[in-house]
Amino acid sequence: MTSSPSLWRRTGVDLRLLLMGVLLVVMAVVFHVMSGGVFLSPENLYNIAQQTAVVGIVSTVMVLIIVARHIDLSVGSVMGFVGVLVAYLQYTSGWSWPAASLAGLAVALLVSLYQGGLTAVLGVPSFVVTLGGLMSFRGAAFLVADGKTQPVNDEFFQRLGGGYDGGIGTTASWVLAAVVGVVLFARMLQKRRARQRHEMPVEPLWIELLLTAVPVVIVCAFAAAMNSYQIASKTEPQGMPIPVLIWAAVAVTLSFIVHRTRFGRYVFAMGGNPDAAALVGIPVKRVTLMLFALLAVLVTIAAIVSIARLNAGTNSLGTGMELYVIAAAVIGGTALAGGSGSILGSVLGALIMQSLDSGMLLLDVPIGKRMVIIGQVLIIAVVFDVLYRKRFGETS
Amino acid sequence: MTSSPSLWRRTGVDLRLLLMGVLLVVMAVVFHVMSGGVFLSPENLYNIAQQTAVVGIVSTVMVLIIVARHIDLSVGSVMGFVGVLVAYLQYTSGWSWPAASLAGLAVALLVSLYQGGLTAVLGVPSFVVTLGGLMSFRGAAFLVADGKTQPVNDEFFQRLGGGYDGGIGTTASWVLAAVVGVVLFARMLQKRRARQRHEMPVEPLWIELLLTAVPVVIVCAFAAAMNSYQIASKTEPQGMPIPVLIWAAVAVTLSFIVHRTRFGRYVFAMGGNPDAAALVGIPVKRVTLMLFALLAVLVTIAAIVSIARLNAGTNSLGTGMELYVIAAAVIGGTALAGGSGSILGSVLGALIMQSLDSGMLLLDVPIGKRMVIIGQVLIIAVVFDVLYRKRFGETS
Amino acid sequence: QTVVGVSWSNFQEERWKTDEAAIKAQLEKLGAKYISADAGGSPEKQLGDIDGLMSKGAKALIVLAMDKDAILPAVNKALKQKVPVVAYDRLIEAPGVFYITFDNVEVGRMQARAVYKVQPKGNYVMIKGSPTDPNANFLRAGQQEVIDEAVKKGDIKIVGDEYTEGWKPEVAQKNMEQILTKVGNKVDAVVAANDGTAGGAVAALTAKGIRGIPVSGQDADFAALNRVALGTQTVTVWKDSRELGREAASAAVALVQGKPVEKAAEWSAGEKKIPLSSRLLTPVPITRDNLDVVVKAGWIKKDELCKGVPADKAPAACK
Amino acid sequence: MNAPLVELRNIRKAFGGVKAVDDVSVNLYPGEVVALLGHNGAGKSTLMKMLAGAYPIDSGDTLIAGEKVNIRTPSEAQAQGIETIYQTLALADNLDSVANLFLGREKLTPWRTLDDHFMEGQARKVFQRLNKNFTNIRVPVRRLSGGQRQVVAISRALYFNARILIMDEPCAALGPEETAMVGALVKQLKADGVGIFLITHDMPDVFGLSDRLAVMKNGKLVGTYRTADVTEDEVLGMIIAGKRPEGKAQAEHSA
Amino acid sequence: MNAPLVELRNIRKAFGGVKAVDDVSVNLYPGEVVALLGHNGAGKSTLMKMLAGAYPIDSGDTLIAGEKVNIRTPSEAQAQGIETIYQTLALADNLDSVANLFLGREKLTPWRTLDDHFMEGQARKVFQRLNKNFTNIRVPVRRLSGGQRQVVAISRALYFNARILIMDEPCAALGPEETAMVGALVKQLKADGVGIFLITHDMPDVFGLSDRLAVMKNGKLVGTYRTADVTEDEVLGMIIAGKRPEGKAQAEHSA
Ligand SMILES: Nc1ncnc2c1ncn2[C@@H]1O[C@H](COP(=O)(O)OP(=O)(O)OP(=O)(O)O)[C@@H](O)[C@H]1O
Ligand SMILES: Nc1ncnc2c1ncn2[C@@H]1O[C@H](COP(=O)(O)OP(=O)(O)OP(=O)(O)O)[C@@H](O)[C@H]1O
Ligand SMILES: O[C@@H]1[C@@H](O)[C@H](O)OC[C@H]1O
Ligand SMILES: [Mg+2]
Ligand SMILES: [Mg+2]
Repeated sequence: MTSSPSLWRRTGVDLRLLLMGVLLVVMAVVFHVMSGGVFLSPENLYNIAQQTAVVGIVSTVMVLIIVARHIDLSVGSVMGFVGVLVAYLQYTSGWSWPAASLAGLAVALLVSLYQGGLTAVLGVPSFVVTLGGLMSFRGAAFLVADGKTQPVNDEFFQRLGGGYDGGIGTTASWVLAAVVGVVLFARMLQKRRARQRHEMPVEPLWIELLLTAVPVVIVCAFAAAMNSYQIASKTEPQGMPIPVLIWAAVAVTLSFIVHRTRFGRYVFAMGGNPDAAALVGIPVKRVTLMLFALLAVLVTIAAIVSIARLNAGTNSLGTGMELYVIAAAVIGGTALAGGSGSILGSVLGALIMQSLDSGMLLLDVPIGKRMVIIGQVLIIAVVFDVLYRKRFGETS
Repeated sequence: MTSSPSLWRRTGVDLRLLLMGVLLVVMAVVFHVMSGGVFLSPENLYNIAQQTAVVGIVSTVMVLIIVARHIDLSVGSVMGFVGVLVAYLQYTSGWSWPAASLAGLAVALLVSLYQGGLTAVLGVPSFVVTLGGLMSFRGAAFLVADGKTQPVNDEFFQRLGGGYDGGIGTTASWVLAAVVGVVLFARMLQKRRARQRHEMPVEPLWIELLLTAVPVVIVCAFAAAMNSYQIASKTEPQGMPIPVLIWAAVAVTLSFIVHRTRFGRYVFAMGGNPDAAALVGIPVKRVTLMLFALLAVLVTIAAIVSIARLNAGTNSLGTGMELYVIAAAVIGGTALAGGSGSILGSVLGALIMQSLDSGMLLLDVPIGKRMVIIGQVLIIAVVFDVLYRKRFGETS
Repeated sequence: QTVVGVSWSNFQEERWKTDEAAIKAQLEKLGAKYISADAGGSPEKQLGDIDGLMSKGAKALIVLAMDKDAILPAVNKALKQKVPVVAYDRLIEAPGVFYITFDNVEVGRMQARAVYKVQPKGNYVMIKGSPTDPNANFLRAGQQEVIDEAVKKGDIKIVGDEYTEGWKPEVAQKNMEQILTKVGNKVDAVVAANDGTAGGAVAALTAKGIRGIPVSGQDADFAALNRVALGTQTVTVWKDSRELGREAASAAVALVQGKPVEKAAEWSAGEKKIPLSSRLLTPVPITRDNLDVVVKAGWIKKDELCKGVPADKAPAACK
Repeated sequence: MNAPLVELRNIRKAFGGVKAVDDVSVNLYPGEVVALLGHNGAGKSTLMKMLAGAYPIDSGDTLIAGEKVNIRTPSEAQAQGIETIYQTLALADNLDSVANLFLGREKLTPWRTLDDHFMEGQARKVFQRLNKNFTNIRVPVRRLSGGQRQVVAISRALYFNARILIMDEPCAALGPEETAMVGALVKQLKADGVGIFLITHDMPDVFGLSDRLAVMKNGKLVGTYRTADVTEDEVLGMIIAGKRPEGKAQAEHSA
Repeated sequence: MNAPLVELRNIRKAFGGVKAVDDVSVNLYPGEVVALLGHNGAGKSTLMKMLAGAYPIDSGDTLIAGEKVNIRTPSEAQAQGIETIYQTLALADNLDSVANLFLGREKLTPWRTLDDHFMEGQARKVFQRLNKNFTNIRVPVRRLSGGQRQVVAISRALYFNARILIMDEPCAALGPEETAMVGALVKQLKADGVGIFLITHDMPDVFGLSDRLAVMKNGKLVGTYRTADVTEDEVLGMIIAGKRPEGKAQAEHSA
């Protein structure tokens, strides 16, 4: 009775993500032309990749939070709080950066335990808990250093934020790209063999080769671009920037969690039907707490990248970031009603937003118009999503 | 099988609101003592009442928006946009204030048509639409006057914001209080008679008298307080401040809409069960659009009060207000899941937040700590609400 | 006891803490009481704050206005109640206000002057303040005055002119990065509106390996002074908040007592040309050459100023 | 013979790729009960929802009392005298029984405000008729038992004097007593000349209440028969295998 | 006689002021089907949910195979070999049938990742057993028909080799064919020695499948009887009026 667009379905390619990827490419080309060839220059790509990393890192886990029918409005404030704290401990208290970072992580985990606990155990809606947190932790960020900017001087630490010495260099970049390529192809083959062993249908080899080639080509192209960006005063090109690698590692890890672990499956089940999740024996409270703890870890990482990038912890750090983080997740196709979303989508969503902002900056679009446009693009992306779902009969 | 706390139920007194009222009173008394008798002074009461009005006005309708399972994150930005526009038309374009205000209203209605339309007709979640709006209209607020502050000089207009000549004076205040008293008692009697005519049970007269006396006493006490606040250089006391009267009128009107009109009932029905609402023939789209239009009207009123109070339209007007507006509604017992909420609750919620802020200011609590505390009070108020609902078996 | 109420616009920039300490100390010395409120950057809230301060019995007000127009209702109300108002740091143009400041337009001029001195030609980037803070435009106007001629002559080309939402350093950093990319890193000078944004701009420059071009700021944030010592920032305009605070406190107390304010002078150079009794302090541009000023003044300790500065390249103040 | 009360002609409806209702024609006369049968997902609810205005029709015609009508919304259906008891009851859980009874058709005072006293009075009477013990009509229906909720839903369909009543598995969740009550009610409405479409999975109900039965399978109509003409096994054969009983004539009306 | 598989003793549960289950005792032997009957809101689902670990017990004891146990969560119930088919099916609509089958008890590889291939293979076999035509097991269950969804829910209870099976109105929404299939299944499980609690409103099912029946009314147990000992009218009398049949002995077990 159903007539499904079978090849797409079977190969597991998400049409929506594909279309978003196309959107991103189109946008990039348009900006490239309009900016007189600057937008797609290695330098600008390096900028955008770096600029997006912080929001991107937090977005990946925000996807899971929203999938599980929660939300966290306090991420910006908590990131500010943790960031200032880590910087303060280094600068004013003279701690080493690993010690300061661990302390920051510990505090972030406490925060998540508190907020997650209220949500998971008492059942206070996370919207409210984190709305309170948004206010409270912004205040806390101020209190840590009494509002004083805390410079961050450790050179190794600064590299975590990208910057002058924040690339991994050409050789490492190529090696990394090669490793990614080998792993992807190996995994593909291994999967094929497993399916054959279990006597399940497999697609023709060339299709799978093609599908695997796409990400490999993207990674290689990115490596090539980053390897051709050389800062004038340096002897070697930058290579891939560290914050982007951190973001990539986070995204891959979270994708893995989503697709290959119990925890990920439980998060989706809880979002799909919270009652059912409890009835089949999923430890809903524990999973919720773990989810908020995961958020805490990533917010800490984002805080570290952030202060490393700015070379300072300021009490305004992360103000308003929650909006961009949620927007990236939502543009990436995460449904606010819970139960569906994708990590890769959030990556694309964050890139779309940042490309838009950076592209308009290159074109000298003044701030007022920029804000108007970004807001509307967010809406358009979701309108498009809604229409797509309607068309394919996926009424939630 | 059920044992209900019958007197409370029967008299229609909302225990939760009562408890919130008690909370407010306790808070006021504590602050009064700690501030050495300043908090409950007529002057401070006048201030708090005025300061709360803008957030209070928008909160009343935010209750309805949330009841109908929507949310509007763009209220602060739209208010800023409309406010600057109204000020700009007066100051830079030289329009009269009524013309400028009407133009502002028209623009606000267009905005609501756009945002409400996307939500009601296309079914894009309002969270997303208004998240985009939050960004876009903040940009628009900047664009109107290129970021320049627009002074507002019309003296009559300025009175709408309270301020030096913004009270209605003693006589008018007393008359108003008397009218309210008479109306409330008359309505009570009329209701009694109607119930008797329809042969329905009525409560003993003394109970109803008592219940009616409470609000009347509050109004009279307020009038008395405002009538005993005299600005040093003036010959007559202030009387009730105009913004508060506007707020009161708005709250009464919205309460009326909720309890006595189809529109109000439909909003609640849509929040309780959107599918059912559509199936029984409620014009869901139209009601949603009307709801957003109502929001536009009140946001315009709030914008007018705001710029009148500031004597200027600034492009920062209303920044972050959405959070306070939503918080007031939520503290006032509006459930984010939709279907339940009360206008009076939002009034109390707004007063609690503002009293807290104002009280801490009197006690010289520095900003960082103040933010921490306000955020936590928001959480506590809702924890209390959640526990209350759990206790009385009202699992949503 | 005289109660003096101080209304702060916000505390995001670190200098205000110093201002506060100075006001407090002076008031204590004069036997007056300090009460305060912080509007968190919101003009609306600041009106309420001033009401609150007056309820608490403030007999004089010191106001750091978030928005010089939007503050007028509160100021006028206070003046009508015979509560003197000291416009602190930022101008409030209403008859009867006592104005004590480091003029923001002048600060803008100083920033531009210091940069211009080092780099009278070439591509300039203007990193402006928050689009919702009217002071951003005053600073920018002052800067323009200085470089206007050179711009018209074509010696100076403004290649980037961006607001910074919320004065946020990370936004300034991103904007700077895009401007650099846009012009192929051909930037010769950066005029940043304050030390926070300067920090962001410097981070962007450093990341591109661009060193040694002039960058301005203001507020003498410790982090910025440290950058000046390190050579990554050219100038920070130091508004000695302690002096400003001290003088403002004295003025407020004097006004309550009906005494004349010392060294007060008539000033009417505002937009509306309203004559105000005023006290204009001179801001001091701090560069590598006069860093000792801030140390000697006790504003910052030498070890803090010179943290991480290599001995061979250290400025005089660090030796 | 009169014109039928309802004539559905060649109705079709698809959701995405799924043909939920595929070229179905069926009619209903005054005072007649037509049982609509079929496996899960056969399209019964969808067909009835189109008649009730809840879904738009993709193609096909609807005739009410011989006239072609175009029912696009639930209120247009109500205006035609069509009342529906939905499978899901369609109650606003947060409102009380009175509000639910009148939902969408509130009685207003001359000042266009809700006439609560009138509505409460009427509601008491209607509910009384179905269930003597049902008095707590002012609490949110969320707090009512399943049976009481069903009473509210049924009362709503009755109060407004339907000419045509659609009952979508009205007894699925009801206990035996409540089920018997609904049966009695159907018989009384029949006597009053109301036409009823009854969706049910329960064979005793089919044979006890209906005059004719129409069986659907995979969106298509298998056939329409006088109930008295077919046996239970034949009906099951139609539902399960889509097999028309041999030698039995289809029936356009029951008289 | 063996010890009963399940003994529920003096179980109580209240929601706010509502005594949903009030001092109910009932037991279940291996290979026995006990039907749980009662009007809407009688407390049947609540009683079973306590056994299934979905609600905590207010007071009373649970014994499994003669030993006192304290079941506080659904997984503790599963650990006791108790499987439940909930009235609401309890499916995660956004996940596919395979994921739902193993939900909460996923098979892991030695590296603690999900063993998808294994699970898919097993799922195919289990679903096959109940419905030959059910092949689209990799689409979200949201897109399945009611019958297919029920198959998933039933399969989940079967796959993990229950000792004790709770079926809460498993056929309420099923068509006749699917209902027959469930009946056959119950008989087979009985033969395998599984003990089954069956909640239903359908009298033919009660008499066709159950060995004993327990009737509840307003939270209280009316009585427990051997099914063969009572007539349908007597059962209806118990459900509706709470009247124990005269002269019939209650039965602690069916043998
Ligand atoms: N809103 C919808 N969106 C997509 N598909 C739908 C929708 N409503 C129904 N369907 C599909 O249409 C078909 C017919 O469904 P319908 O609800 O009419 O069945 P039914 O005969 O009432 O079944 P049941 O006995 O289970 O109530 C099914 O395949 C169902 O999945
Ligand atoms: N989560 C809950 N919160 C409050 N009350 C509840 C809850 N669950 C059940 N109840 C109440 O407990 C009583 C028993 O409900 P239960 O669901 O056990 O009935 P049942 O016998 O299964 O009825 P049905 O035949 O309709 O399924 C009812 O009065 C019901 O309203
Ligand atoms: O000193 C600066 C002040 O003048 C401006 O208004 O806000 C930012 C500060 O750095
Ligand atoms: Mg149906
Ligand atoms: Mg039940």
